Amino acid sequence: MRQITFSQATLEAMAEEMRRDERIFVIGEDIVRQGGIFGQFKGLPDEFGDRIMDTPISETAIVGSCIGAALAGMRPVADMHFADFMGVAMDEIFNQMAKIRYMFGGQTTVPMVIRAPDGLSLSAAAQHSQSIEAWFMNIPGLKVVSPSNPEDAKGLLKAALRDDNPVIYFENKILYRESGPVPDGEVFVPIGKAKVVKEGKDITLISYSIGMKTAYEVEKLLEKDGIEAEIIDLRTLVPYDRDTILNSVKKTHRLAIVHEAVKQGGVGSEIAAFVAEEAIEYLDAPILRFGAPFTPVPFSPPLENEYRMKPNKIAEAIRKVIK
Amino acid sequence: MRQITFSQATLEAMAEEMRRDERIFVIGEDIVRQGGIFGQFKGLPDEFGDRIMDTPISETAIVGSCIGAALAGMRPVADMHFADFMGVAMDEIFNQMAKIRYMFGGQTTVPMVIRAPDGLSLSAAAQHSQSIEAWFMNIPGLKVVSPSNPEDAKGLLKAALRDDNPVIYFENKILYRESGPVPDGEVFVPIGKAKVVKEGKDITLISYSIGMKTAYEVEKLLEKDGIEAEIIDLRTLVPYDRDTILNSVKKTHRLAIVHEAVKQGGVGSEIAAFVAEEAIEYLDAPILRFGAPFTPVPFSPPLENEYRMKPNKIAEAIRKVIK
Amino acid sequence: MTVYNKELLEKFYYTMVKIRKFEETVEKYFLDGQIPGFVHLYIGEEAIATGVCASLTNEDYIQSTHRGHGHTIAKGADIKRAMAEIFGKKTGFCKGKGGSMHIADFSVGMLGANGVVGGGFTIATGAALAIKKQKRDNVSVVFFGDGASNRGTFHEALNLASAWKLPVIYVCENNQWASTTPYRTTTSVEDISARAAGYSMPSKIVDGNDVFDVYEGFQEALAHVKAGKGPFFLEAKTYRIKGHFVGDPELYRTKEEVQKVYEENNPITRFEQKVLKDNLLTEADLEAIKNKVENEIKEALEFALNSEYPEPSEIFDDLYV
Amino acid sequence: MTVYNKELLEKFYYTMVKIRKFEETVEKYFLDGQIPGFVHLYIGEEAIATGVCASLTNEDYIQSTHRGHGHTIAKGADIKRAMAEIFGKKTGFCKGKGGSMHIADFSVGMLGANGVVGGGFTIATGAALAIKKQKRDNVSVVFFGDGASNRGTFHEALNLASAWKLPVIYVCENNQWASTTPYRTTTSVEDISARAAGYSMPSKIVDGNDVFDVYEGFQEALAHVKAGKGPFFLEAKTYRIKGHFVGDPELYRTKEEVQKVYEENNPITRFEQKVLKDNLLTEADLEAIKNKVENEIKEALEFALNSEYPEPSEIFDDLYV
Ligand SMILES: Cc1ncc(C[n+]2csc(CCOP(=O)(O)OP(=O)(O)O)c2C)c(N)n1
Ligand SMILES: Cc1ncc(C[n+]2csc(CCOP(=O)(O)OP(=O)(O)O)c2C)c(N)n1
Ligand SMILES: [Mg+2]
Ligand SMILES: [Mg+2]
Repeated sequence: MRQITFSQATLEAMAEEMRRDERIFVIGEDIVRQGGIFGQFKGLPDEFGDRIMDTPISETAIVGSCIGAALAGMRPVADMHFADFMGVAMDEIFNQMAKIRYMFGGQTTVPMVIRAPDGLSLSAAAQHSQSIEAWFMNIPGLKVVSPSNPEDAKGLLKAALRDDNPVIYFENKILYRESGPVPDGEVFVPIGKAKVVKEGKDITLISYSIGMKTAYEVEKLLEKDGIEAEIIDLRTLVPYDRDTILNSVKKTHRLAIVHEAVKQGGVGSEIAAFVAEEAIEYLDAPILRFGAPFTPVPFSPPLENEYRMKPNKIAEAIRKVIK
Repeated sequence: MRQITFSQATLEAMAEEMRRDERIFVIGEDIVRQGGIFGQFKGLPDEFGDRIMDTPISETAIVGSCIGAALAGMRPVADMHFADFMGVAMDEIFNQMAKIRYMFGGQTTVPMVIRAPDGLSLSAAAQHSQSIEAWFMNIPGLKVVSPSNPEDAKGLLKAALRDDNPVIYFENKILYRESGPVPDGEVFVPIGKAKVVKEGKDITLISYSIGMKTAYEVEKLLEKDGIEAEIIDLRTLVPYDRDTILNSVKKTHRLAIVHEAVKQGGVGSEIAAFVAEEAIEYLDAPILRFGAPFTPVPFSPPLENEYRMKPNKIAEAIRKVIK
Repeated sequence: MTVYNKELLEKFYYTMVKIRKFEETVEKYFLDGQIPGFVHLYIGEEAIATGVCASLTNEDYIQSTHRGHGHTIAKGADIKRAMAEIFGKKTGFCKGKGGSMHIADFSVGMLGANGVVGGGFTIATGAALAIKKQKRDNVSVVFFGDGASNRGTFHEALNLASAWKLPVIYVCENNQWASTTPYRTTTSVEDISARAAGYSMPSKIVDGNDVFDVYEGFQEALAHVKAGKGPFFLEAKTYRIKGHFVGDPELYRTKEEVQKVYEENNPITRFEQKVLKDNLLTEADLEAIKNKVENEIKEALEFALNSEYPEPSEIFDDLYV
Repeated sequence: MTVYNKELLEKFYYTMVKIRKFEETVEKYFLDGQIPGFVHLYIGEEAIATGVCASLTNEDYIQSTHRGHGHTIAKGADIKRAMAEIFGKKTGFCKGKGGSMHIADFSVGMLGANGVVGGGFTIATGAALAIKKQKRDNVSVVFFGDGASNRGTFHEALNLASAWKLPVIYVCENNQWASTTPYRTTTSVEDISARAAGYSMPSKIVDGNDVFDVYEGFQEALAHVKAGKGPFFLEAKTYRIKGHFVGDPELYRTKEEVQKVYEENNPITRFEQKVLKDNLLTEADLEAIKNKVENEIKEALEFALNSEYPEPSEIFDDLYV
């Protein structure tokens, strides 16, 4: 199968959907002349002209005006530049975008997508490195996806663009450049479905986004000890795929969740709590969560490195609960 | 012991601390002429003059200017009017207030308090009824407290005002009017300490804020069936009191967490996950979480009522896992 | 000078009286404990919504505020369903999920009241962006208060609208008060419309208690916007006659101050005096309209009172598509 | 006309050259892969920070931006620790936790660079509020770009400062670009200072590439603010000579456009020409300063290069008190 980068995969998704549906347009900072800060909009302005627009540095207006355009029949996409800037538009996101359909008794839909590049890169420091997806699990009315590879990046972006609900699309900054197989033709990944990417019988390892790279590394380390991990790529965080998680845990009897985001109050907390509520009797070991330490992201390479997920340490901790 | 309302308790805390420390001042909307939307600032302007100031409707400036004043040697308090409006100032809260000390290598402190009235009242609807404390568990650099009674309201507010770290003080709108015993003289409740408010051996029931009222009701219902619940009032959400939780669960072998906020991704998720990680081997039952359904808060009384915590249903669910 | 035909004059009067009676009814039933939540009345400001919405069609949009009943009615929403919503009934526009602060009627282009002060600026601006992209000849209007003009969203929206030349009209209802706060203590400029220059945006001040002045000012705004010249800023000077919300003890101002405005600057009385003096309408014309409104309000009230509350199970409806 | 003593003139030159050399060193070591993260250079805008900070003491505050090295140096921070921070070393101001975008030196009243564009408006305003409450005779200054002037925080801060008459000076560095975007495509007004009127705030435009003009404009601002009359708005027109960040391919403008500014409007060259022509300083004076700077930069670089990185375990330090 052909290999393309995550970034190219999102470009294909955008181009294909924009050709299909002329209501789609994109606004954000530096997306026309720069093609997006990570090149994720490169070339789109050539084909789509003023359907790709550079905005002022006004995140509340970016999100807010997409909401208004959605109410008036368009299907806007807002690029957040960095997920770290979602706080600027937080009121628009949680009090308007997420609530409008419900609060107004279903009179309207709010079909829009927020694209939010997230995660550590190389010493981008405290305000340009964050993964804040967990907050949005607590906000009814949104859907949240977070692909880990080019195929899902394409398929989930297409699904998001066709969804009539507001969708937040987290795209990891490091993953942009990574290649992977993507089939020719239509690629569509339904929102709400996790994927068992590797079967195993000893422990269920759940992750998403860049965390999947760590999950694979952990799995290989465990394999050396004869431990067979089953790996689930969550793909969608809201609504997350309860069935796939439960089925796996009932088989493996152990669970660990890995993500780059802060551990406390993270996505892992919700997944762990869900399993401890629904399937504790199947568990033969503590539910392990692996996430960032409880600090902002530090700048200096040795500190940032310490902040990152550590496959060795994760494998070590897992080995302990299996023995 | 004398009985005063929650609201009066916060007034005492403010007045006592403002007398002690002239660096403290308060800004917010309608706090001078109105005395705060729930009367929680009534009378303070008389004693403290321009140390209580009415602001424009500018939540980012309210929080941001408190940050700046804190950096310049003051100890500001920002009233958010409704916790629902914290989204407007979210960037200031999570990218500035929470990170400044760390990001600048400890060069400064940010001693300030955000007061945030939260929770359901009577049909205040989707944008004036929220409990969003869970987000802040995921943001390193903040402390978060949420008292359930007048004594703690006073003691935690005093602790917050003396803390050199930024503290978010969630105060429940319904609780304001409720009375309870508060000792004369100094009342101080250390941040980070939960309280076992009732001992029991069959299940640990954890809550905070208005959820405590439900916890007590549930406990009474369970008592009828001979089930002895141990109740913990969390009081501080960040950093939460891991020891008190673990000690209790190790004794009761069962855990349920109750809060008014949305269940998914709520505070209960973090607590449940923590216990499932640290003490699963002590558990004889699933960890139960009780929180709001995954919808915005609806307006109409029958719907809003459906949204509320239901002691009966909670007790029923608990009974099931104990049998 | 604008010439007003009888139909338009009657429409002005009908709309203003309908809003006034609607609000008085809401006030009564709220004080009586039959309306849940809290409500903000539009009494005294009727001329603004009326003068603005008179020129709009269902394909034009408005964004409203927490004080949104008047805008809703002026935009042509069915007052039966509006009343039912405020009572929390299933037959309301939002099936009881929204209430007074979240009233909306998308079928007439009323895109929603907003519980977040200043929440509407960017949304209305986005609706205007859609209009422009769809190459339609419509406009988007956002109503907002003096207090709201200090929100950051004001700035971001106005700048964006001007940079992109969007068909949006910003209508400031400067009623002198933001809740308990006199606007000049927190708003750093006398005329809020003076801020428009900072976005290269034309502006105009009108007497918000004179429906003719509002109407004419809005015509100018419309002409500018429809000529593709971008946004326009209209500031209507008015006064909030009632408390901030029903039940407000109003300790921050004197009864006399309010009474004086009510007597001397009541937009409905001013309209009546003018049309009678200038022989534009007769006493009988006015009377007929008042009766019509009376009946409609009664009908709306009955509809609301007789409607069912939603079932608890409906809590899960209308979240996701 | 302002009379400049030699000391001040030498200070101007010293500061501008120090910033320039510092930035050139950072650029070199960044391109060489020895500086982590990303850095935004202040080259070409030195006259602004220099002309402004020349009148400030350590008890006055500044708030800076992502492009913050120049402000830091002009405010008097030790360049050894500044350089060390940018290299991510333990001896840096933030012990390596902040880096270029979060450089700060609280000991000289430099309250921090900010990775969030427009994040400084409200913070600086709050520092001014503290000054006022403490009844001190100081000022708070916030530097910000043309791009930042479209953030909602701009509006909220300026309104609040004016309503409360706070001792804060808003210094807009209009360098014509916000990253890859020419400012007039997204900023709805030619002179950003025109927005000050919307807050009843006086303003002034200065030539940001002329340290004398900046200094004099800032004197006017200071006089206004120190007289207790509230905030002041200063717009310095300049041009961003370098890419937005080091490594920017700059596909959005021609090399010629940039080269022209660099040659014709370089604030350091302009200063040299003027002082020599007017016999205010001699070639020897300038040479001596350049040598001094050269040594200091060398020292700073060595300090940074020879300093240790923080230990991984330090990640947990400095979070809570
Ligand atoms: C973001 C936000 N902050 C504060 C409030 C509380 N609040 C509701 S109405 C109001 C005053 C609004 O004043 P103005 O905009 O002048 O409108 P008016 O009530 O006068 O019509 C305030 C402070 C809110 N709803 N939203
Ligand atoms: C809130 C926010 N939005 C976007 C960015 C990304 N960003 C960093 S610098 C910049 C351009 C800033 O332009 P300007 O304010 O003119 O400052 P200059 O770089 O020209 O000095 C942008 C868009 C950011 N850091 N913060
Ligand atoms: Mg008002
Ligand atoms: Mg710029």
